[in-house]
Amino acid sequence: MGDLSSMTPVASGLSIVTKRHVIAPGLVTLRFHNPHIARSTKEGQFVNVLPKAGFLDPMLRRPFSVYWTEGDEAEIIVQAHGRGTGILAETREGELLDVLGPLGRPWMIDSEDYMTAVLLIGGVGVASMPMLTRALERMEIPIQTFYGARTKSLFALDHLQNLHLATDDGSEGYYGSNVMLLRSFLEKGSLESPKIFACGPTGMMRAAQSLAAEFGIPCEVSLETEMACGIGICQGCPVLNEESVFQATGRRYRLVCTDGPSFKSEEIVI
Amino acid sequence: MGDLSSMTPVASGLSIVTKRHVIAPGLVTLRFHNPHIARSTKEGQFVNVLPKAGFLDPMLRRPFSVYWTEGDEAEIIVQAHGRGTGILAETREGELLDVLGPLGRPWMIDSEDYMTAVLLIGGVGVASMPMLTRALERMEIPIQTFYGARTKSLFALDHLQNLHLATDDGSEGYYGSNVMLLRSFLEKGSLESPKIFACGPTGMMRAAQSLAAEFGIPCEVSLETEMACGIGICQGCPVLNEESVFQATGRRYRLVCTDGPSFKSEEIVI
Amino acid sequence: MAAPDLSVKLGSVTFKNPILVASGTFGYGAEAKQWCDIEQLGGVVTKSVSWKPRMGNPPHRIIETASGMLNSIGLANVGVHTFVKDKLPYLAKFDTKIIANIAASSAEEYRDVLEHIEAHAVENLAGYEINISCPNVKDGGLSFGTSVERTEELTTLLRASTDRLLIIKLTPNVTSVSPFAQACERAGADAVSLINTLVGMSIDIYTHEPRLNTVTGGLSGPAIKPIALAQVYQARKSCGIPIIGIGGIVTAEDAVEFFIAGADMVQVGTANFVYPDAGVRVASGLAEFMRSQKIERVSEFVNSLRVRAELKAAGW
Amino acid sequence: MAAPDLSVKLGSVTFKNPILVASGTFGYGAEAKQWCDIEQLGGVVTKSVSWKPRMGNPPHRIIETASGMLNSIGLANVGVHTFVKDKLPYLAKFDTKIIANIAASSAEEYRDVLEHIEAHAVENLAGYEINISCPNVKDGGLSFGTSVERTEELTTLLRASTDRLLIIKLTPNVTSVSPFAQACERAGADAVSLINTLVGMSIDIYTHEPRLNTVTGGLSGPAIKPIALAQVYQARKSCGIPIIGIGGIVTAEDAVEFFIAGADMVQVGTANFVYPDAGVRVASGLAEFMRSQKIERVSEFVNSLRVRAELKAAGW
Ligand SMILES: Cc1cc2nc3c(=O)[nH]c(=O)nc-3n(C[C@H](O)[C@H](O)[C@H](O)COP(=O)(O)OP(=O)(O)OC[C@H]3O[C@@H](n4cnc5c(N)ncnc54)[C@H](O)[C@@H]3O)c2cc1C
Ligand SMILES: Cc1cc2nc3c(=O)[nH]c(=O)nc-3n(C[C@H](O)[C@H](O)[C@H](O)COP(=O)(O)OP(=O)(O)OC[C@H]3O[C@@H](n4cnc5c(N)ncnc54)[C@H](O)[C@@H]3O)c2cc1C
Ligand SMILES: Cc1cc2nc3c(=O)[nH]c(=O)nc-3n(C[C@H](O)[C@H](O)[C@H](O)COP(=O)(O)O)c2cc1C
Ligand SMILES: Cc1cc2nc3c(=O)[nH]c(=O)nc-3n(C[C@H](O)[C@H](O)[C@H](O)COP(=O)(O)O)c2cc1C
Ligand code: FES
Ligand code: FES
Repeated sequence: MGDLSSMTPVASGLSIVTKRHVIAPGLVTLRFHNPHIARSTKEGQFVNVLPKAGFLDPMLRRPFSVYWTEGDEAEIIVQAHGRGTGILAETREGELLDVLGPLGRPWMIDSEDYMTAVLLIGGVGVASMPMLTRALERMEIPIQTFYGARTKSLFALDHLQNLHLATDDGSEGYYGSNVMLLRSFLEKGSLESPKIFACGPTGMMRAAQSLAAEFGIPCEVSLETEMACGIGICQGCPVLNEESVFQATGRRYRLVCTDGPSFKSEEIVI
Repeated sequence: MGDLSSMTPVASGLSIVTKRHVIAPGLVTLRFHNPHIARSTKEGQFVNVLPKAGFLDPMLRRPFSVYWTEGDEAEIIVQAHGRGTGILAETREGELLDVLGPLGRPWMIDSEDYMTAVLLIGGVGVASMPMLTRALERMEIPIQTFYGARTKSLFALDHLQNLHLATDDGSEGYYGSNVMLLRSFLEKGSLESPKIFACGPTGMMRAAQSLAAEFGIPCEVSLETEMACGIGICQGCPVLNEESVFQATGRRYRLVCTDGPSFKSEEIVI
Repeated sequence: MAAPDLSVKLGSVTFKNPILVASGTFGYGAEAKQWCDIEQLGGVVTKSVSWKPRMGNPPHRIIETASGMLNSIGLANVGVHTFVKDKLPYLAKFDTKIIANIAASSAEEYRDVLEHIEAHAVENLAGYEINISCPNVKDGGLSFGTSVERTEELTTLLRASTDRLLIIKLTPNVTSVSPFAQACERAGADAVSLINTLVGMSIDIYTHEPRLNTVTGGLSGPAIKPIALAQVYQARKSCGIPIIGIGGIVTAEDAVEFFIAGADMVQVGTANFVYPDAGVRVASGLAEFMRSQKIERVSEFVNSLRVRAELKAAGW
Repeated sequence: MAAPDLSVKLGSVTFKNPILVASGTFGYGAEAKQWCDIEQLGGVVTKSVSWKPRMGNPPHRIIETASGMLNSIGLANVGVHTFVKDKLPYLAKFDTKIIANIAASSAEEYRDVLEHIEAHAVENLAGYEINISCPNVKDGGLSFGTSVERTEELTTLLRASTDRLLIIKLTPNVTSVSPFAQACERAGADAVSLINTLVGMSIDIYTHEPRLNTVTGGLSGPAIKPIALAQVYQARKSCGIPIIGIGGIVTAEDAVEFFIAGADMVQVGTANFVYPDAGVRVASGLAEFMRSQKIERVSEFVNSLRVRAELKAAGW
């Protein structure tokens, strides 16, 4: 590679890391200084981050939901998954992050079709929920949060509200899946005209999708696909449309980066 | 790249950086913990260092003379030249260096053919001289050091002896080339049966070569060529033999990494 | 000295600078607009368009590799009718050149698409780039791109349908690019562009499945730059028409290597995915470089490789 | 479960594991000995040897590229007489297999070198790898490597001279590797190995000179792994003899990709320059991987790529 520093575009905002907080081994939050992103990001939007600024191996950026914003600083939460997130999770305070964003559409919170926001969270799917919680609070929409994790130590509870926790190992809260927990609430009818905002592993998303269908309630799911550009130019992040949507729009696929990352659960095939 | 950490060979000694000292902008020393290298390196030998441990872009190691050793720690001096040294020069204390060595042959100091060791140094060519100085002191061989640099701030004087400095800009010592300075000493005959140990830019090496020829004194030059392996398996670091050597040995080239890095100046074409 | 003049002339068309963005790596312009000042580009090569819309391949479409990536997008595109109705008029608003890239599965389809665009041409439409080298659809023209005869026939056919620039985009997946460049020249192409992606693959060692939906896909990015440079140099030695160099360009320094090897213009591709304004950065970096080197016109270093006489003699 | 069995059989020869070090990236064994336990390798493929010693090309011989490198060593080697006198006897002392790689500029030279080695064979000499694919000398056999006919003739000729393993090393610089793999099979080769380096180039933008003494050179390293994998897969689909996969292997995971794509053995090349014991690391990493995946024999995942039926049908 030639010397990138000499030509790194403004668009790719080099941002200094001001705080690194370790939640659990391999799960960290990184706070960085970037006024544009901090001030313009809406709940549910994401940023595309180079694993290591100035290096083109790994070459592609990695997408991360914006976890929190305050003043001129924004925060992401990184789960060490493979090489890129492994490198990112080791980023030190004072180092530069190469961050592109904000990207994608916000959560659809101002629809008329619900009175209670049900946040359904699996693992690091929590990433976009603090921003969503803040936005819902501002609109004075009641929130119930069903948050599942493998084990107690992996919860990132900051900024969340009305928590109903579930763990796979029973180390905290409900022993089992957060979807089962939510189901029991829905069966009791104890949630007033709810809408589900779901983000988590594929299995949980599918469960949320059928749960919403079964109870006939609106549900929005935030998806993860691999991405190159994050801005709609590579066509690398397709999500398959439900047949009905395809018939209506003539589009077989939509792009997670620009049409999403969140979609109405009845419109797509997870 | 797959996950390297899982298979980085022992041979490539991952060594923690214990001290980073900035001599001048773009000129730093890095001290690292590596008992094998620290205890077995001889004067003039070098190590082959990955610009960033665990990354294969830049992919090739960069060769650096061992600048100093003490206990279980060794030191290199890095001049930021291109991408790899630029990355290396930014290495922080606590980070890991991937170092292979010691490599190459030591300076030939126990030859019978001299009584005064003349160290002829150009710029970062100083790298191998502190170790050489220590070895000569142990053998109680008198040393005279002719050290040239672009300007005053670029001298790295630690561990050196009997200094005669020269700068291109006259900011320190003799105003001009250290070779001219040495010539004046040789003309005065004030050095008793000297042998030149030279390391510096190509121009200085050629000058040393002809100076030695002119005054009929032994001269050893330490060369720089690009290297891949540093251990003799890639054939990437050839130096052209003098016709006489070629006739005698049938070898047109020798390898800087294993036959060198230092050679008798009359035997090679610089 | 005066500010360097970056403009270049290809056939009768003058581009404000020799930096284009490569087909499939910049959409139809609208997508990247927020991140990149399109008017600072020499031009935009649009995503390959075919007669009918193409939905593209199912996931996974992209996989990262060492300093590069594999893609199997499958020529997802809106089809030529939407292209001339929406995309072309949109790009027409910008002060830059448009090169419409065409992909098809038959000579007739190539011609029909080209003629349909020609019939709806906008003023800044400079010409066409013919993609006969897409490795990740079975009917993506690679059958043309690997046959000198079919390449020449197709070029002749299309040449008859337009007076605008006709650029044939060559594949690197051949033993030698020379006969293809020569065939394009014989058939009247205004230029050749190279390289398209190299056939590559990646495997999930836990599921034993190919990581891409189509088993193999196209390799791009910095990893392939040395190969692209060698092929541009090869093409330059074997044909007389202008060459547009493509492959792994990220910085102005990369672009200069292509000019020296013989390219008259270059395209920036994969780099756009990392830096959406990579093309603009390369253009301004090029201006800086020329200033520092006291070079006034790009043509001064195009095809300026210095090869030692004995090597020339030895056939390098 | 029992420790996995890494041994593989090629023809009549059993290798202790399927990891070889590639020709030209491990010298003749002696050089790397200090850094690498040779006896933990499946075998050593020695630097290409020719009839007369070759001095090699003048500097610069190597240039780093993105996740790879270009080389133009020029087949520097000691010549077959020194090879059988010094190098072969040295390697004979190790409990591992030797594969002698041969490069030449004529069919006769290939045969003479092979027969001379055959006449001085040592007990652990498993066979020969024929380099018809060196891109950085004008007489390095690439003229054979890009002609199916000459590849078949040469293989037939050499087959007659030895009963040891005869492995033909193929070049990736062709439109399709399939006919070459098939020609080798027809002519009685025991296996094909691929890939050799890809033709690439790099330019000094300040001097306008090629960075390599020979203008173009051979690209290797992680950058080319996706291309190598695709060609191994292609070869596996088109011929029946064993395949030795080569190209950008650094980790055990890389090697497993090649096995799944269809390679029976692999060679580690450029990685040796960064980690002199890369081959040993790949071998032990492979053992770990097999243990974790409960795989007992390498053959269990060789050629085990899962391709969805509809893709197979579509010809992928
Ligand atoms: C819109 C969006 C928001 C996300 N938000 C977060 C977040 O806030 N926190 C967090 O820890 N993770 C988040 N992810 C997932 C995160 O992007 C991946 O874990 C990461 O890209 C994996 O990179 P890697 O190099 O570690 O893994 P590798 O498997 O080594 O990556 C190889 C390639 O696959 C891609 N890839 C692999 N897994 C995923 C995945 N699950 N999603 C997207 N691309 C993937 C990588 O980007 C890379 O291109 C988000 C993903 C998306 C699409
Ligand atoms: C035996 C030996 C000892 C050395 N000791 C020192 C030392 O103690 N301190 C120091 O600062 N430098 C030393 N050098 C020079 C140092 O290795 C180079 O400056 C460095 O490799 C340049 O890498 P780069 O990526 O910054 O430059 P780039 O030009 O970006 O490197 C591109 C490629 O060229 C090679 N290369 C470029 N210049 C040189 C060079 N002068 N020598 C060898 N390879 C080169 C690089 O290794 C790399 O492979 C030594 C060189 C050798 C051969
Ligand atoms: C995701 C992606 C999509 C592409 N789509 C097209 C296309 O539709 N038509 C085309 O001619 N080339 C296409 N290409 C090839 C590029 O235009 C370019 O030739 C190639 O990527 C090499 O350049 P690069 O290394 O700068 O990316 C595509 C490349 C990528 C990475
Ligand atoms: C410096 C160097 C020298 C090489 N010399 C030879 C050689 O003499 N004979 C040969 O058949 N291949 C030679 N090769 C090619 C390698 O054996 C191997 O096929 C190629 O490098 C791809 O594998 P890799 O990416 O693991 O290096 C050489 C490669 C390199 C990098
Ligand atoms: S990531 Fe490129 S289009 Fe969605
Ligand atoms: S650097 Fe590899 S042989 Fe000298």
